[in-house]
Amino acid sequence: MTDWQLLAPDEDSLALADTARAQFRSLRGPGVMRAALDGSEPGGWETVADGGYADIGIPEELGGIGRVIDLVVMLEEAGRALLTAPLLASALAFRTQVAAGVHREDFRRAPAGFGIAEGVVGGDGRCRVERVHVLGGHGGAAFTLVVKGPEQVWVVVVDPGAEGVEAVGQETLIDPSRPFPAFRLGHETGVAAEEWRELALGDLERVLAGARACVAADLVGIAAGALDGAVEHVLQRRQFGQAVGGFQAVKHQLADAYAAVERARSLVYGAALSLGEDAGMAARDCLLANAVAAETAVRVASLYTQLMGAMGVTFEADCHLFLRRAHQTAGLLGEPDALYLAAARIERRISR
Amino acid sequence: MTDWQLLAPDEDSLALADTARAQFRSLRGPGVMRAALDGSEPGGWETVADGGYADIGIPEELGGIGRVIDLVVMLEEAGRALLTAPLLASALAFRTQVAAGVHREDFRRAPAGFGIAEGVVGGDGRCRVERVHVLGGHGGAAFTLVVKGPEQVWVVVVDPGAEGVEAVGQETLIDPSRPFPAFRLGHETGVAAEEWRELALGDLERVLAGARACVAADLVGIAAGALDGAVEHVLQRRQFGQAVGGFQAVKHQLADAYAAVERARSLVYGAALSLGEDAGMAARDCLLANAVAAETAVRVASLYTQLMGAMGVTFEADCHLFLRRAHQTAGLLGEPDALYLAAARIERRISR
Amino acid sequence: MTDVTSEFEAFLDGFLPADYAENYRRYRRDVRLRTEYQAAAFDAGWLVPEWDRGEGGRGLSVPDALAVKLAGARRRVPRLMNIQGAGVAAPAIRSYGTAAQRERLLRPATRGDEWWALGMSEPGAGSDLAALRTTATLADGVFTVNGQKVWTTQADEARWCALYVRTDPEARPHRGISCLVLDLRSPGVEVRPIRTAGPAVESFCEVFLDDVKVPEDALLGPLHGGWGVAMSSLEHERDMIWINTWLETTRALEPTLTAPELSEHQLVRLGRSLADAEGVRLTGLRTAAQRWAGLPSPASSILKLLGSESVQRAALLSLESAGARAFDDPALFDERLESLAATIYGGTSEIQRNIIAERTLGLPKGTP
Amino acid sequence: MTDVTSEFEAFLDGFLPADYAENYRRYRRDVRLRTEYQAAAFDAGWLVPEWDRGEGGRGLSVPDALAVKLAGARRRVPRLMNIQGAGVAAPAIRSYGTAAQRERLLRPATRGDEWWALGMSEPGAGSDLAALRTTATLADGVFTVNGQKVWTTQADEARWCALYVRTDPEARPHRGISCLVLDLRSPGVEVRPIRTAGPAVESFCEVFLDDVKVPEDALLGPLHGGWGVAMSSLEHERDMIWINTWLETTRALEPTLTAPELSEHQLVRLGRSLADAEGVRLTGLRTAAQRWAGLPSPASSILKLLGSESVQRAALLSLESAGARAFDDPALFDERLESLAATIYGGTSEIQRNIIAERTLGLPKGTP
Repeated sequence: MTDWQLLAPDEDSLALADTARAQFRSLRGPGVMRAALDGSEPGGWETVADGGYADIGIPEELGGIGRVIDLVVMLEEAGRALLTAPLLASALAFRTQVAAGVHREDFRRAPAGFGIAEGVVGGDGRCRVERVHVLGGHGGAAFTLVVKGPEQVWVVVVDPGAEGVEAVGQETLIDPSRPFPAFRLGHETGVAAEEWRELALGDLERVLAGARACVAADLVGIAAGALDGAVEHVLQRRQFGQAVGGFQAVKHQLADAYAAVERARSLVYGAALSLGEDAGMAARDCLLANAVAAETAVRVASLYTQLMGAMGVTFEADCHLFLRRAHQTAGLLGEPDALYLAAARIERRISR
Repeated sequence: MTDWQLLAPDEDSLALADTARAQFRSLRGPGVMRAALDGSEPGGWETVADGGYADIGIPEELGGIGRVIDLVVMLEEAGRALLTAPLLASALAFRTQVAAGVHREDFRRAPAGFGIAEGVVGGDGRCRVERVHVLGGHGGAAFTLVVKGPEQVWVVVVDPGAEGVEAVGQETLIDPSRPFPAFRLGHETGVAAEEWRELALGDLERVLAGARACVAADLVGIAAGALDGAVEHVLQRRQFGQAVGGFQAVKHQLADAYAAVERARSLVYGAALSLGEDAGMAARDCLLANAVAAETAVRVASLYTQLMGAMGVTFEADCHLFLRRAHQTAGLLGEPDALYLAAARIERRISR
Repeated sequence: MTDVTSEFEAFLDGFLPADYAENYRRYRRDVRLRTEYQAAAFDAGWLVPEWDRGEGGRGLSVPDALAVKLAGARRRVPRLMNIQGAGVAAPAIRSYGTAAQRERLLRPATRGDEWWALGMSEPGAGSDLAALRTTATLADGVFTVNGQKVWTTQADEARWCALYVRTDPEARPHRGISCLVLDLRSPGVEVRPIRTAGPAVESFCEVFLDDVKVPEDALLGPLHGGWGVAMSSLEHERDMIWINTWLETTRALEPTLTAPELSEHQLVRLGRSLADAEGVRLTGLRTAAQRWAGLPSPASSILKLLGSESVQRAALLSLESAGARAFDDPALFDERLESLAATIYGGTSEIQRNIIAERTLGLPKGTP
Repeated sequence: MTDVTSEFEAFLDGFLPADYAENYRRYRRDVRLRTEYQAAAFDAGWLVPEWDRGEGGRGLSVPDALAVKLAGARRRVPRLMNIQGAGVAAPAIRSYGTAAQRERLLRPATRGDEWWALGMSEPGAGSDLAALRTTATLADGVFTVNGQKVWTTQADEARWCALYVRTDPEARPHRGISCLVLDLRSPGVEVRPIRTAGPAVESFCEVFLDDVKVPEDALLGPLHGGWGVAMSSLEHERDMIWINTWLETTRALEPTLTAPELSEHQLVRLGRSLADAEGVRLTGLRTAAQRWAGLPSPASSILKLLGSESVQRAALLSLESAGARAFDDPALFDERLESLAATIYGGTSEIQRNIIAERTLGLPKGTP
């Protein structure tokens, strides 16, 4: 069996996707998101953890099951369902811990936080970060942070209750259902030696590659969910005496969106498969998957909103929920242009 | 009368446009271009010079007539007709000479050459330029060159027969009907004191602004001509039992092209009007007009080619002529992204 | 700058707070300032300077009036509280109203003393006016109205509604429509605001009409002639909407223009958006100039098309290039969401493209 | 790498010149190398490795055969001289041919010894096969053919033409078509090459058919069953064309990838094009993998759609980012021009979008 056949999910993956889709849908992502805009706490971690979803993609020796491809298949379902439970944050935290070799034993006990910021970590493990947005930062469990300095990168695992860690700024505004609060780490914030690593700046993309694949999978799901919603809408909605979905201009926009979603999904699967292989190629593949998935999610959610017409700006419509989720998630690990730039630099280094 | 009313061409401009359109069309641009691809010399300067077109936009004190807006209106007609006579090269040379204060008296006697390149001009007027493509460089008359050094910019007027000037490289390949041959200026190439100026690097866009407006006008004409051709084609061509122009997807693409052409034309008129005003604003406006017109010409000529289907890649179709002209002209003064970048930098300087 | 614009600028200097330019994003939500501005501008003849002095204008020529409007846009004058009152209803009353209607309605609509809603869209019909189903039956000098409107901006706060109803069900779809001036306090009118996804500047409502009685003299324009009233008032709006679009684009770009640091590719996108903004401004002006000079002008549909794209790209750029700041500044996402609706108001981009293709380029009408 | 691909790589190492990788752009126009490659690859069973050994293949499984094709694309194996012979005509002969036809035609078509043209397009009909008007009347065991074909690739150099003709003028448009194997040397056949805008890799011809006699046993597939022959042979082409598209994209990008200096915004565009190329490759592989696993797979139309966009963006990038070098290197513009035609061959992007919208997304068929 040659490698490329892995691009077709196997029976286990498909069964996982089906189960996840049904269960995540039962958690009513859109409804919970709408309630979160009114201030209620989204929650939902217990259901997801009890269902074993937090174990997917974690190596067996650490007590998990499944491969990275299963993880991305599942995260796509989470994105599609607008899942509010912090499954993505946990995945990002775990993959980054493993890539940097600082993983904790308790990583699955509580929803983890994840963030990237500029700052400095001293030789004694003391951190200083002026402001870092932490995905899932409300969960109370440890934050896994990637701290970019002028010449090094550090990965640190910090407890939100540790001395020097303070919440700053207001609530998450774009998508309050996936909390993304900001924190400040004063210089008194210390991290135990086994919980941080210093890396060369050039290792940043190697460390982030797994996180990028996870974010990309979630984004593909958001795009796919938005496409489903858009198609459903244009089949129902009539204008000028026919279903809106019969207009060629609408059909072509949706056909392009479909092609874009399939392309993004291919890149995500490819990125997931490349993670175990050459680090440079994996970094490139994960950058490209992240960039394409981010653009696709924003584009399809925007199209959904536009095709909804005036209904698209009402609170009751789902399209703004997809747009909120798409924008917040697309911005997690850098804007697409910056990722394309980084990928092109890697490719030119490899090609010459 | 407020300024913006100048955006409507007055009666003189309209009469000029009509005359130019008729006369330029009689010169059979597409036919001459096709012949030039087979190696024949395009020529045509005499007809254009005798018609007085080379005088348009040249100040009255230098023996010319008309305003810059007339010049751009005329150059648009030249672009639309795929005019092969080197009217654009002359306009570029003249406007750059005037902006740098080095204009010659004989500027209208023969078609002029114009080019931009990296190089150095010494304090004694000695030039060294490894390679410069000169638009209209086959005419035999003086070259007006913008030479970009590491810290300065020079504008020099060089005779093609001067010592040290040698033709290098092959024939023009994209659009042989508007020759764009390459030359080398060896260190022995000297220029008389009144025929060169040294300027600060920051003055580059001020000096190029007029040339950019002229190139942009030509490009708008190319785009407009390509749009006309595309519309004519889809009205005639039938497929699946109806005129291709009746398909909504085709209609929408052409409507977008129409909007793009009108937008580019507005920017060109605006740039022409701003030339006499604040230098920073004029530089910004001309950069934007050049960038937009370049993108529009390439985009509409590409659409024309695609709508032609298989016919689009035949020698006898006009669309590849528009595409050749569009690409060659779009590349004259830098790629669009670089111009947008420069315009944004100017705007940020002004805004802060 | 002409004399008339400097006079207008002097009025603005006198009226606006000293810190208006720096804090206009905050003032944009200042209801009191916006209300007072509209009244003051109207009283001074600046709100519709092209109207006669007796009507509350200054009798300015088209070019001078446009110069005043541009000067206002450059200064980012306060947004009117009820745009469709002064911008759509008032011109319609002025063109089609009886003497009594003009006397009673024109001034308060223009000055902002009485707000207006536009009763066009209906559930299931969207922007397709020809498909409207709300009926009005005339008997004994009174119309009895039944039906439902939706997406009716500010109906919850408006006093009047320019209500489009079907008065001749037998006629061809666009021939049997009339426009009525509906007093929204009439019995049988129920208005329900629709909650919006973001903090919308104006409310959206559903309006239910159940045996509502409207007197015959509330007919605006000819009986069965409502299509013409709608087209002419929408055209008025469409012709000037580009000024607002240009303003919205430059406003959306401001966070990016003044951002401390931008990467090269962000600068390229900024340059593109500057070209968008200039493209809208210059095409709007060129269209106005060519019409004023009696020349054929670009199809006005392109202003809508270019404008939508312009606002959308600018809002997307500002949201994306803000990086982590986007998570702290609610306006960035809200403006992005609002910008997507820009293709909806006043006809979708698809409709504009059809109009350009058929009317300007002469392509076959064809089934869609 | 599997055993079978390393065996194939060994074959390539033995066959290709040592400097092939560096100078493949030049070898791309090397007629002799390309001709010899096709024959050698066929003789060794590598050209159609999924066919049985007796037919000139190696009896490989679908995955192994695809692995071989990918390895070939990565090495940029010489382009076949007559792609539609081995790629379209041969599979049709193999599926639909009589024993005699297979015996006579299959091997030379696949090996490249006899070239083939495809007589589908007609003037005024374009890619609309249902509208074809060339007629064939069967009488006394002989078809008499009259009509005209256009855009017939390599008809001037081909020996045979898979000619689509209308044999039943009474039947519904796509029911009355048949496929004939036309010997292009037959009396009454006139072939005129069409001059192309750039130095095209393959020629384009008009084919005029004036009372051309074709024996009845030259019928390929059922009488009036030509539609099926056409669809199945085009499908075969469409399913694998992505490998070529991916190859063309990476080839078009090479000047940019290896350019000494690129600005940041050019690098961003390069990154986008890398994503395009990977998108085509991975979607092609994923589609093949899901089909092989018996799972529903992405609509194959998207491969065409993604592929066209991919090649076009890559060629445009390389032309624009070359700066002044573009004026010296003819290939940059020629490839840009060729890339625009990529949306034409095998169905325009518009048609692909209709197919996706209707068949995959279930949107109404609607008039266009």
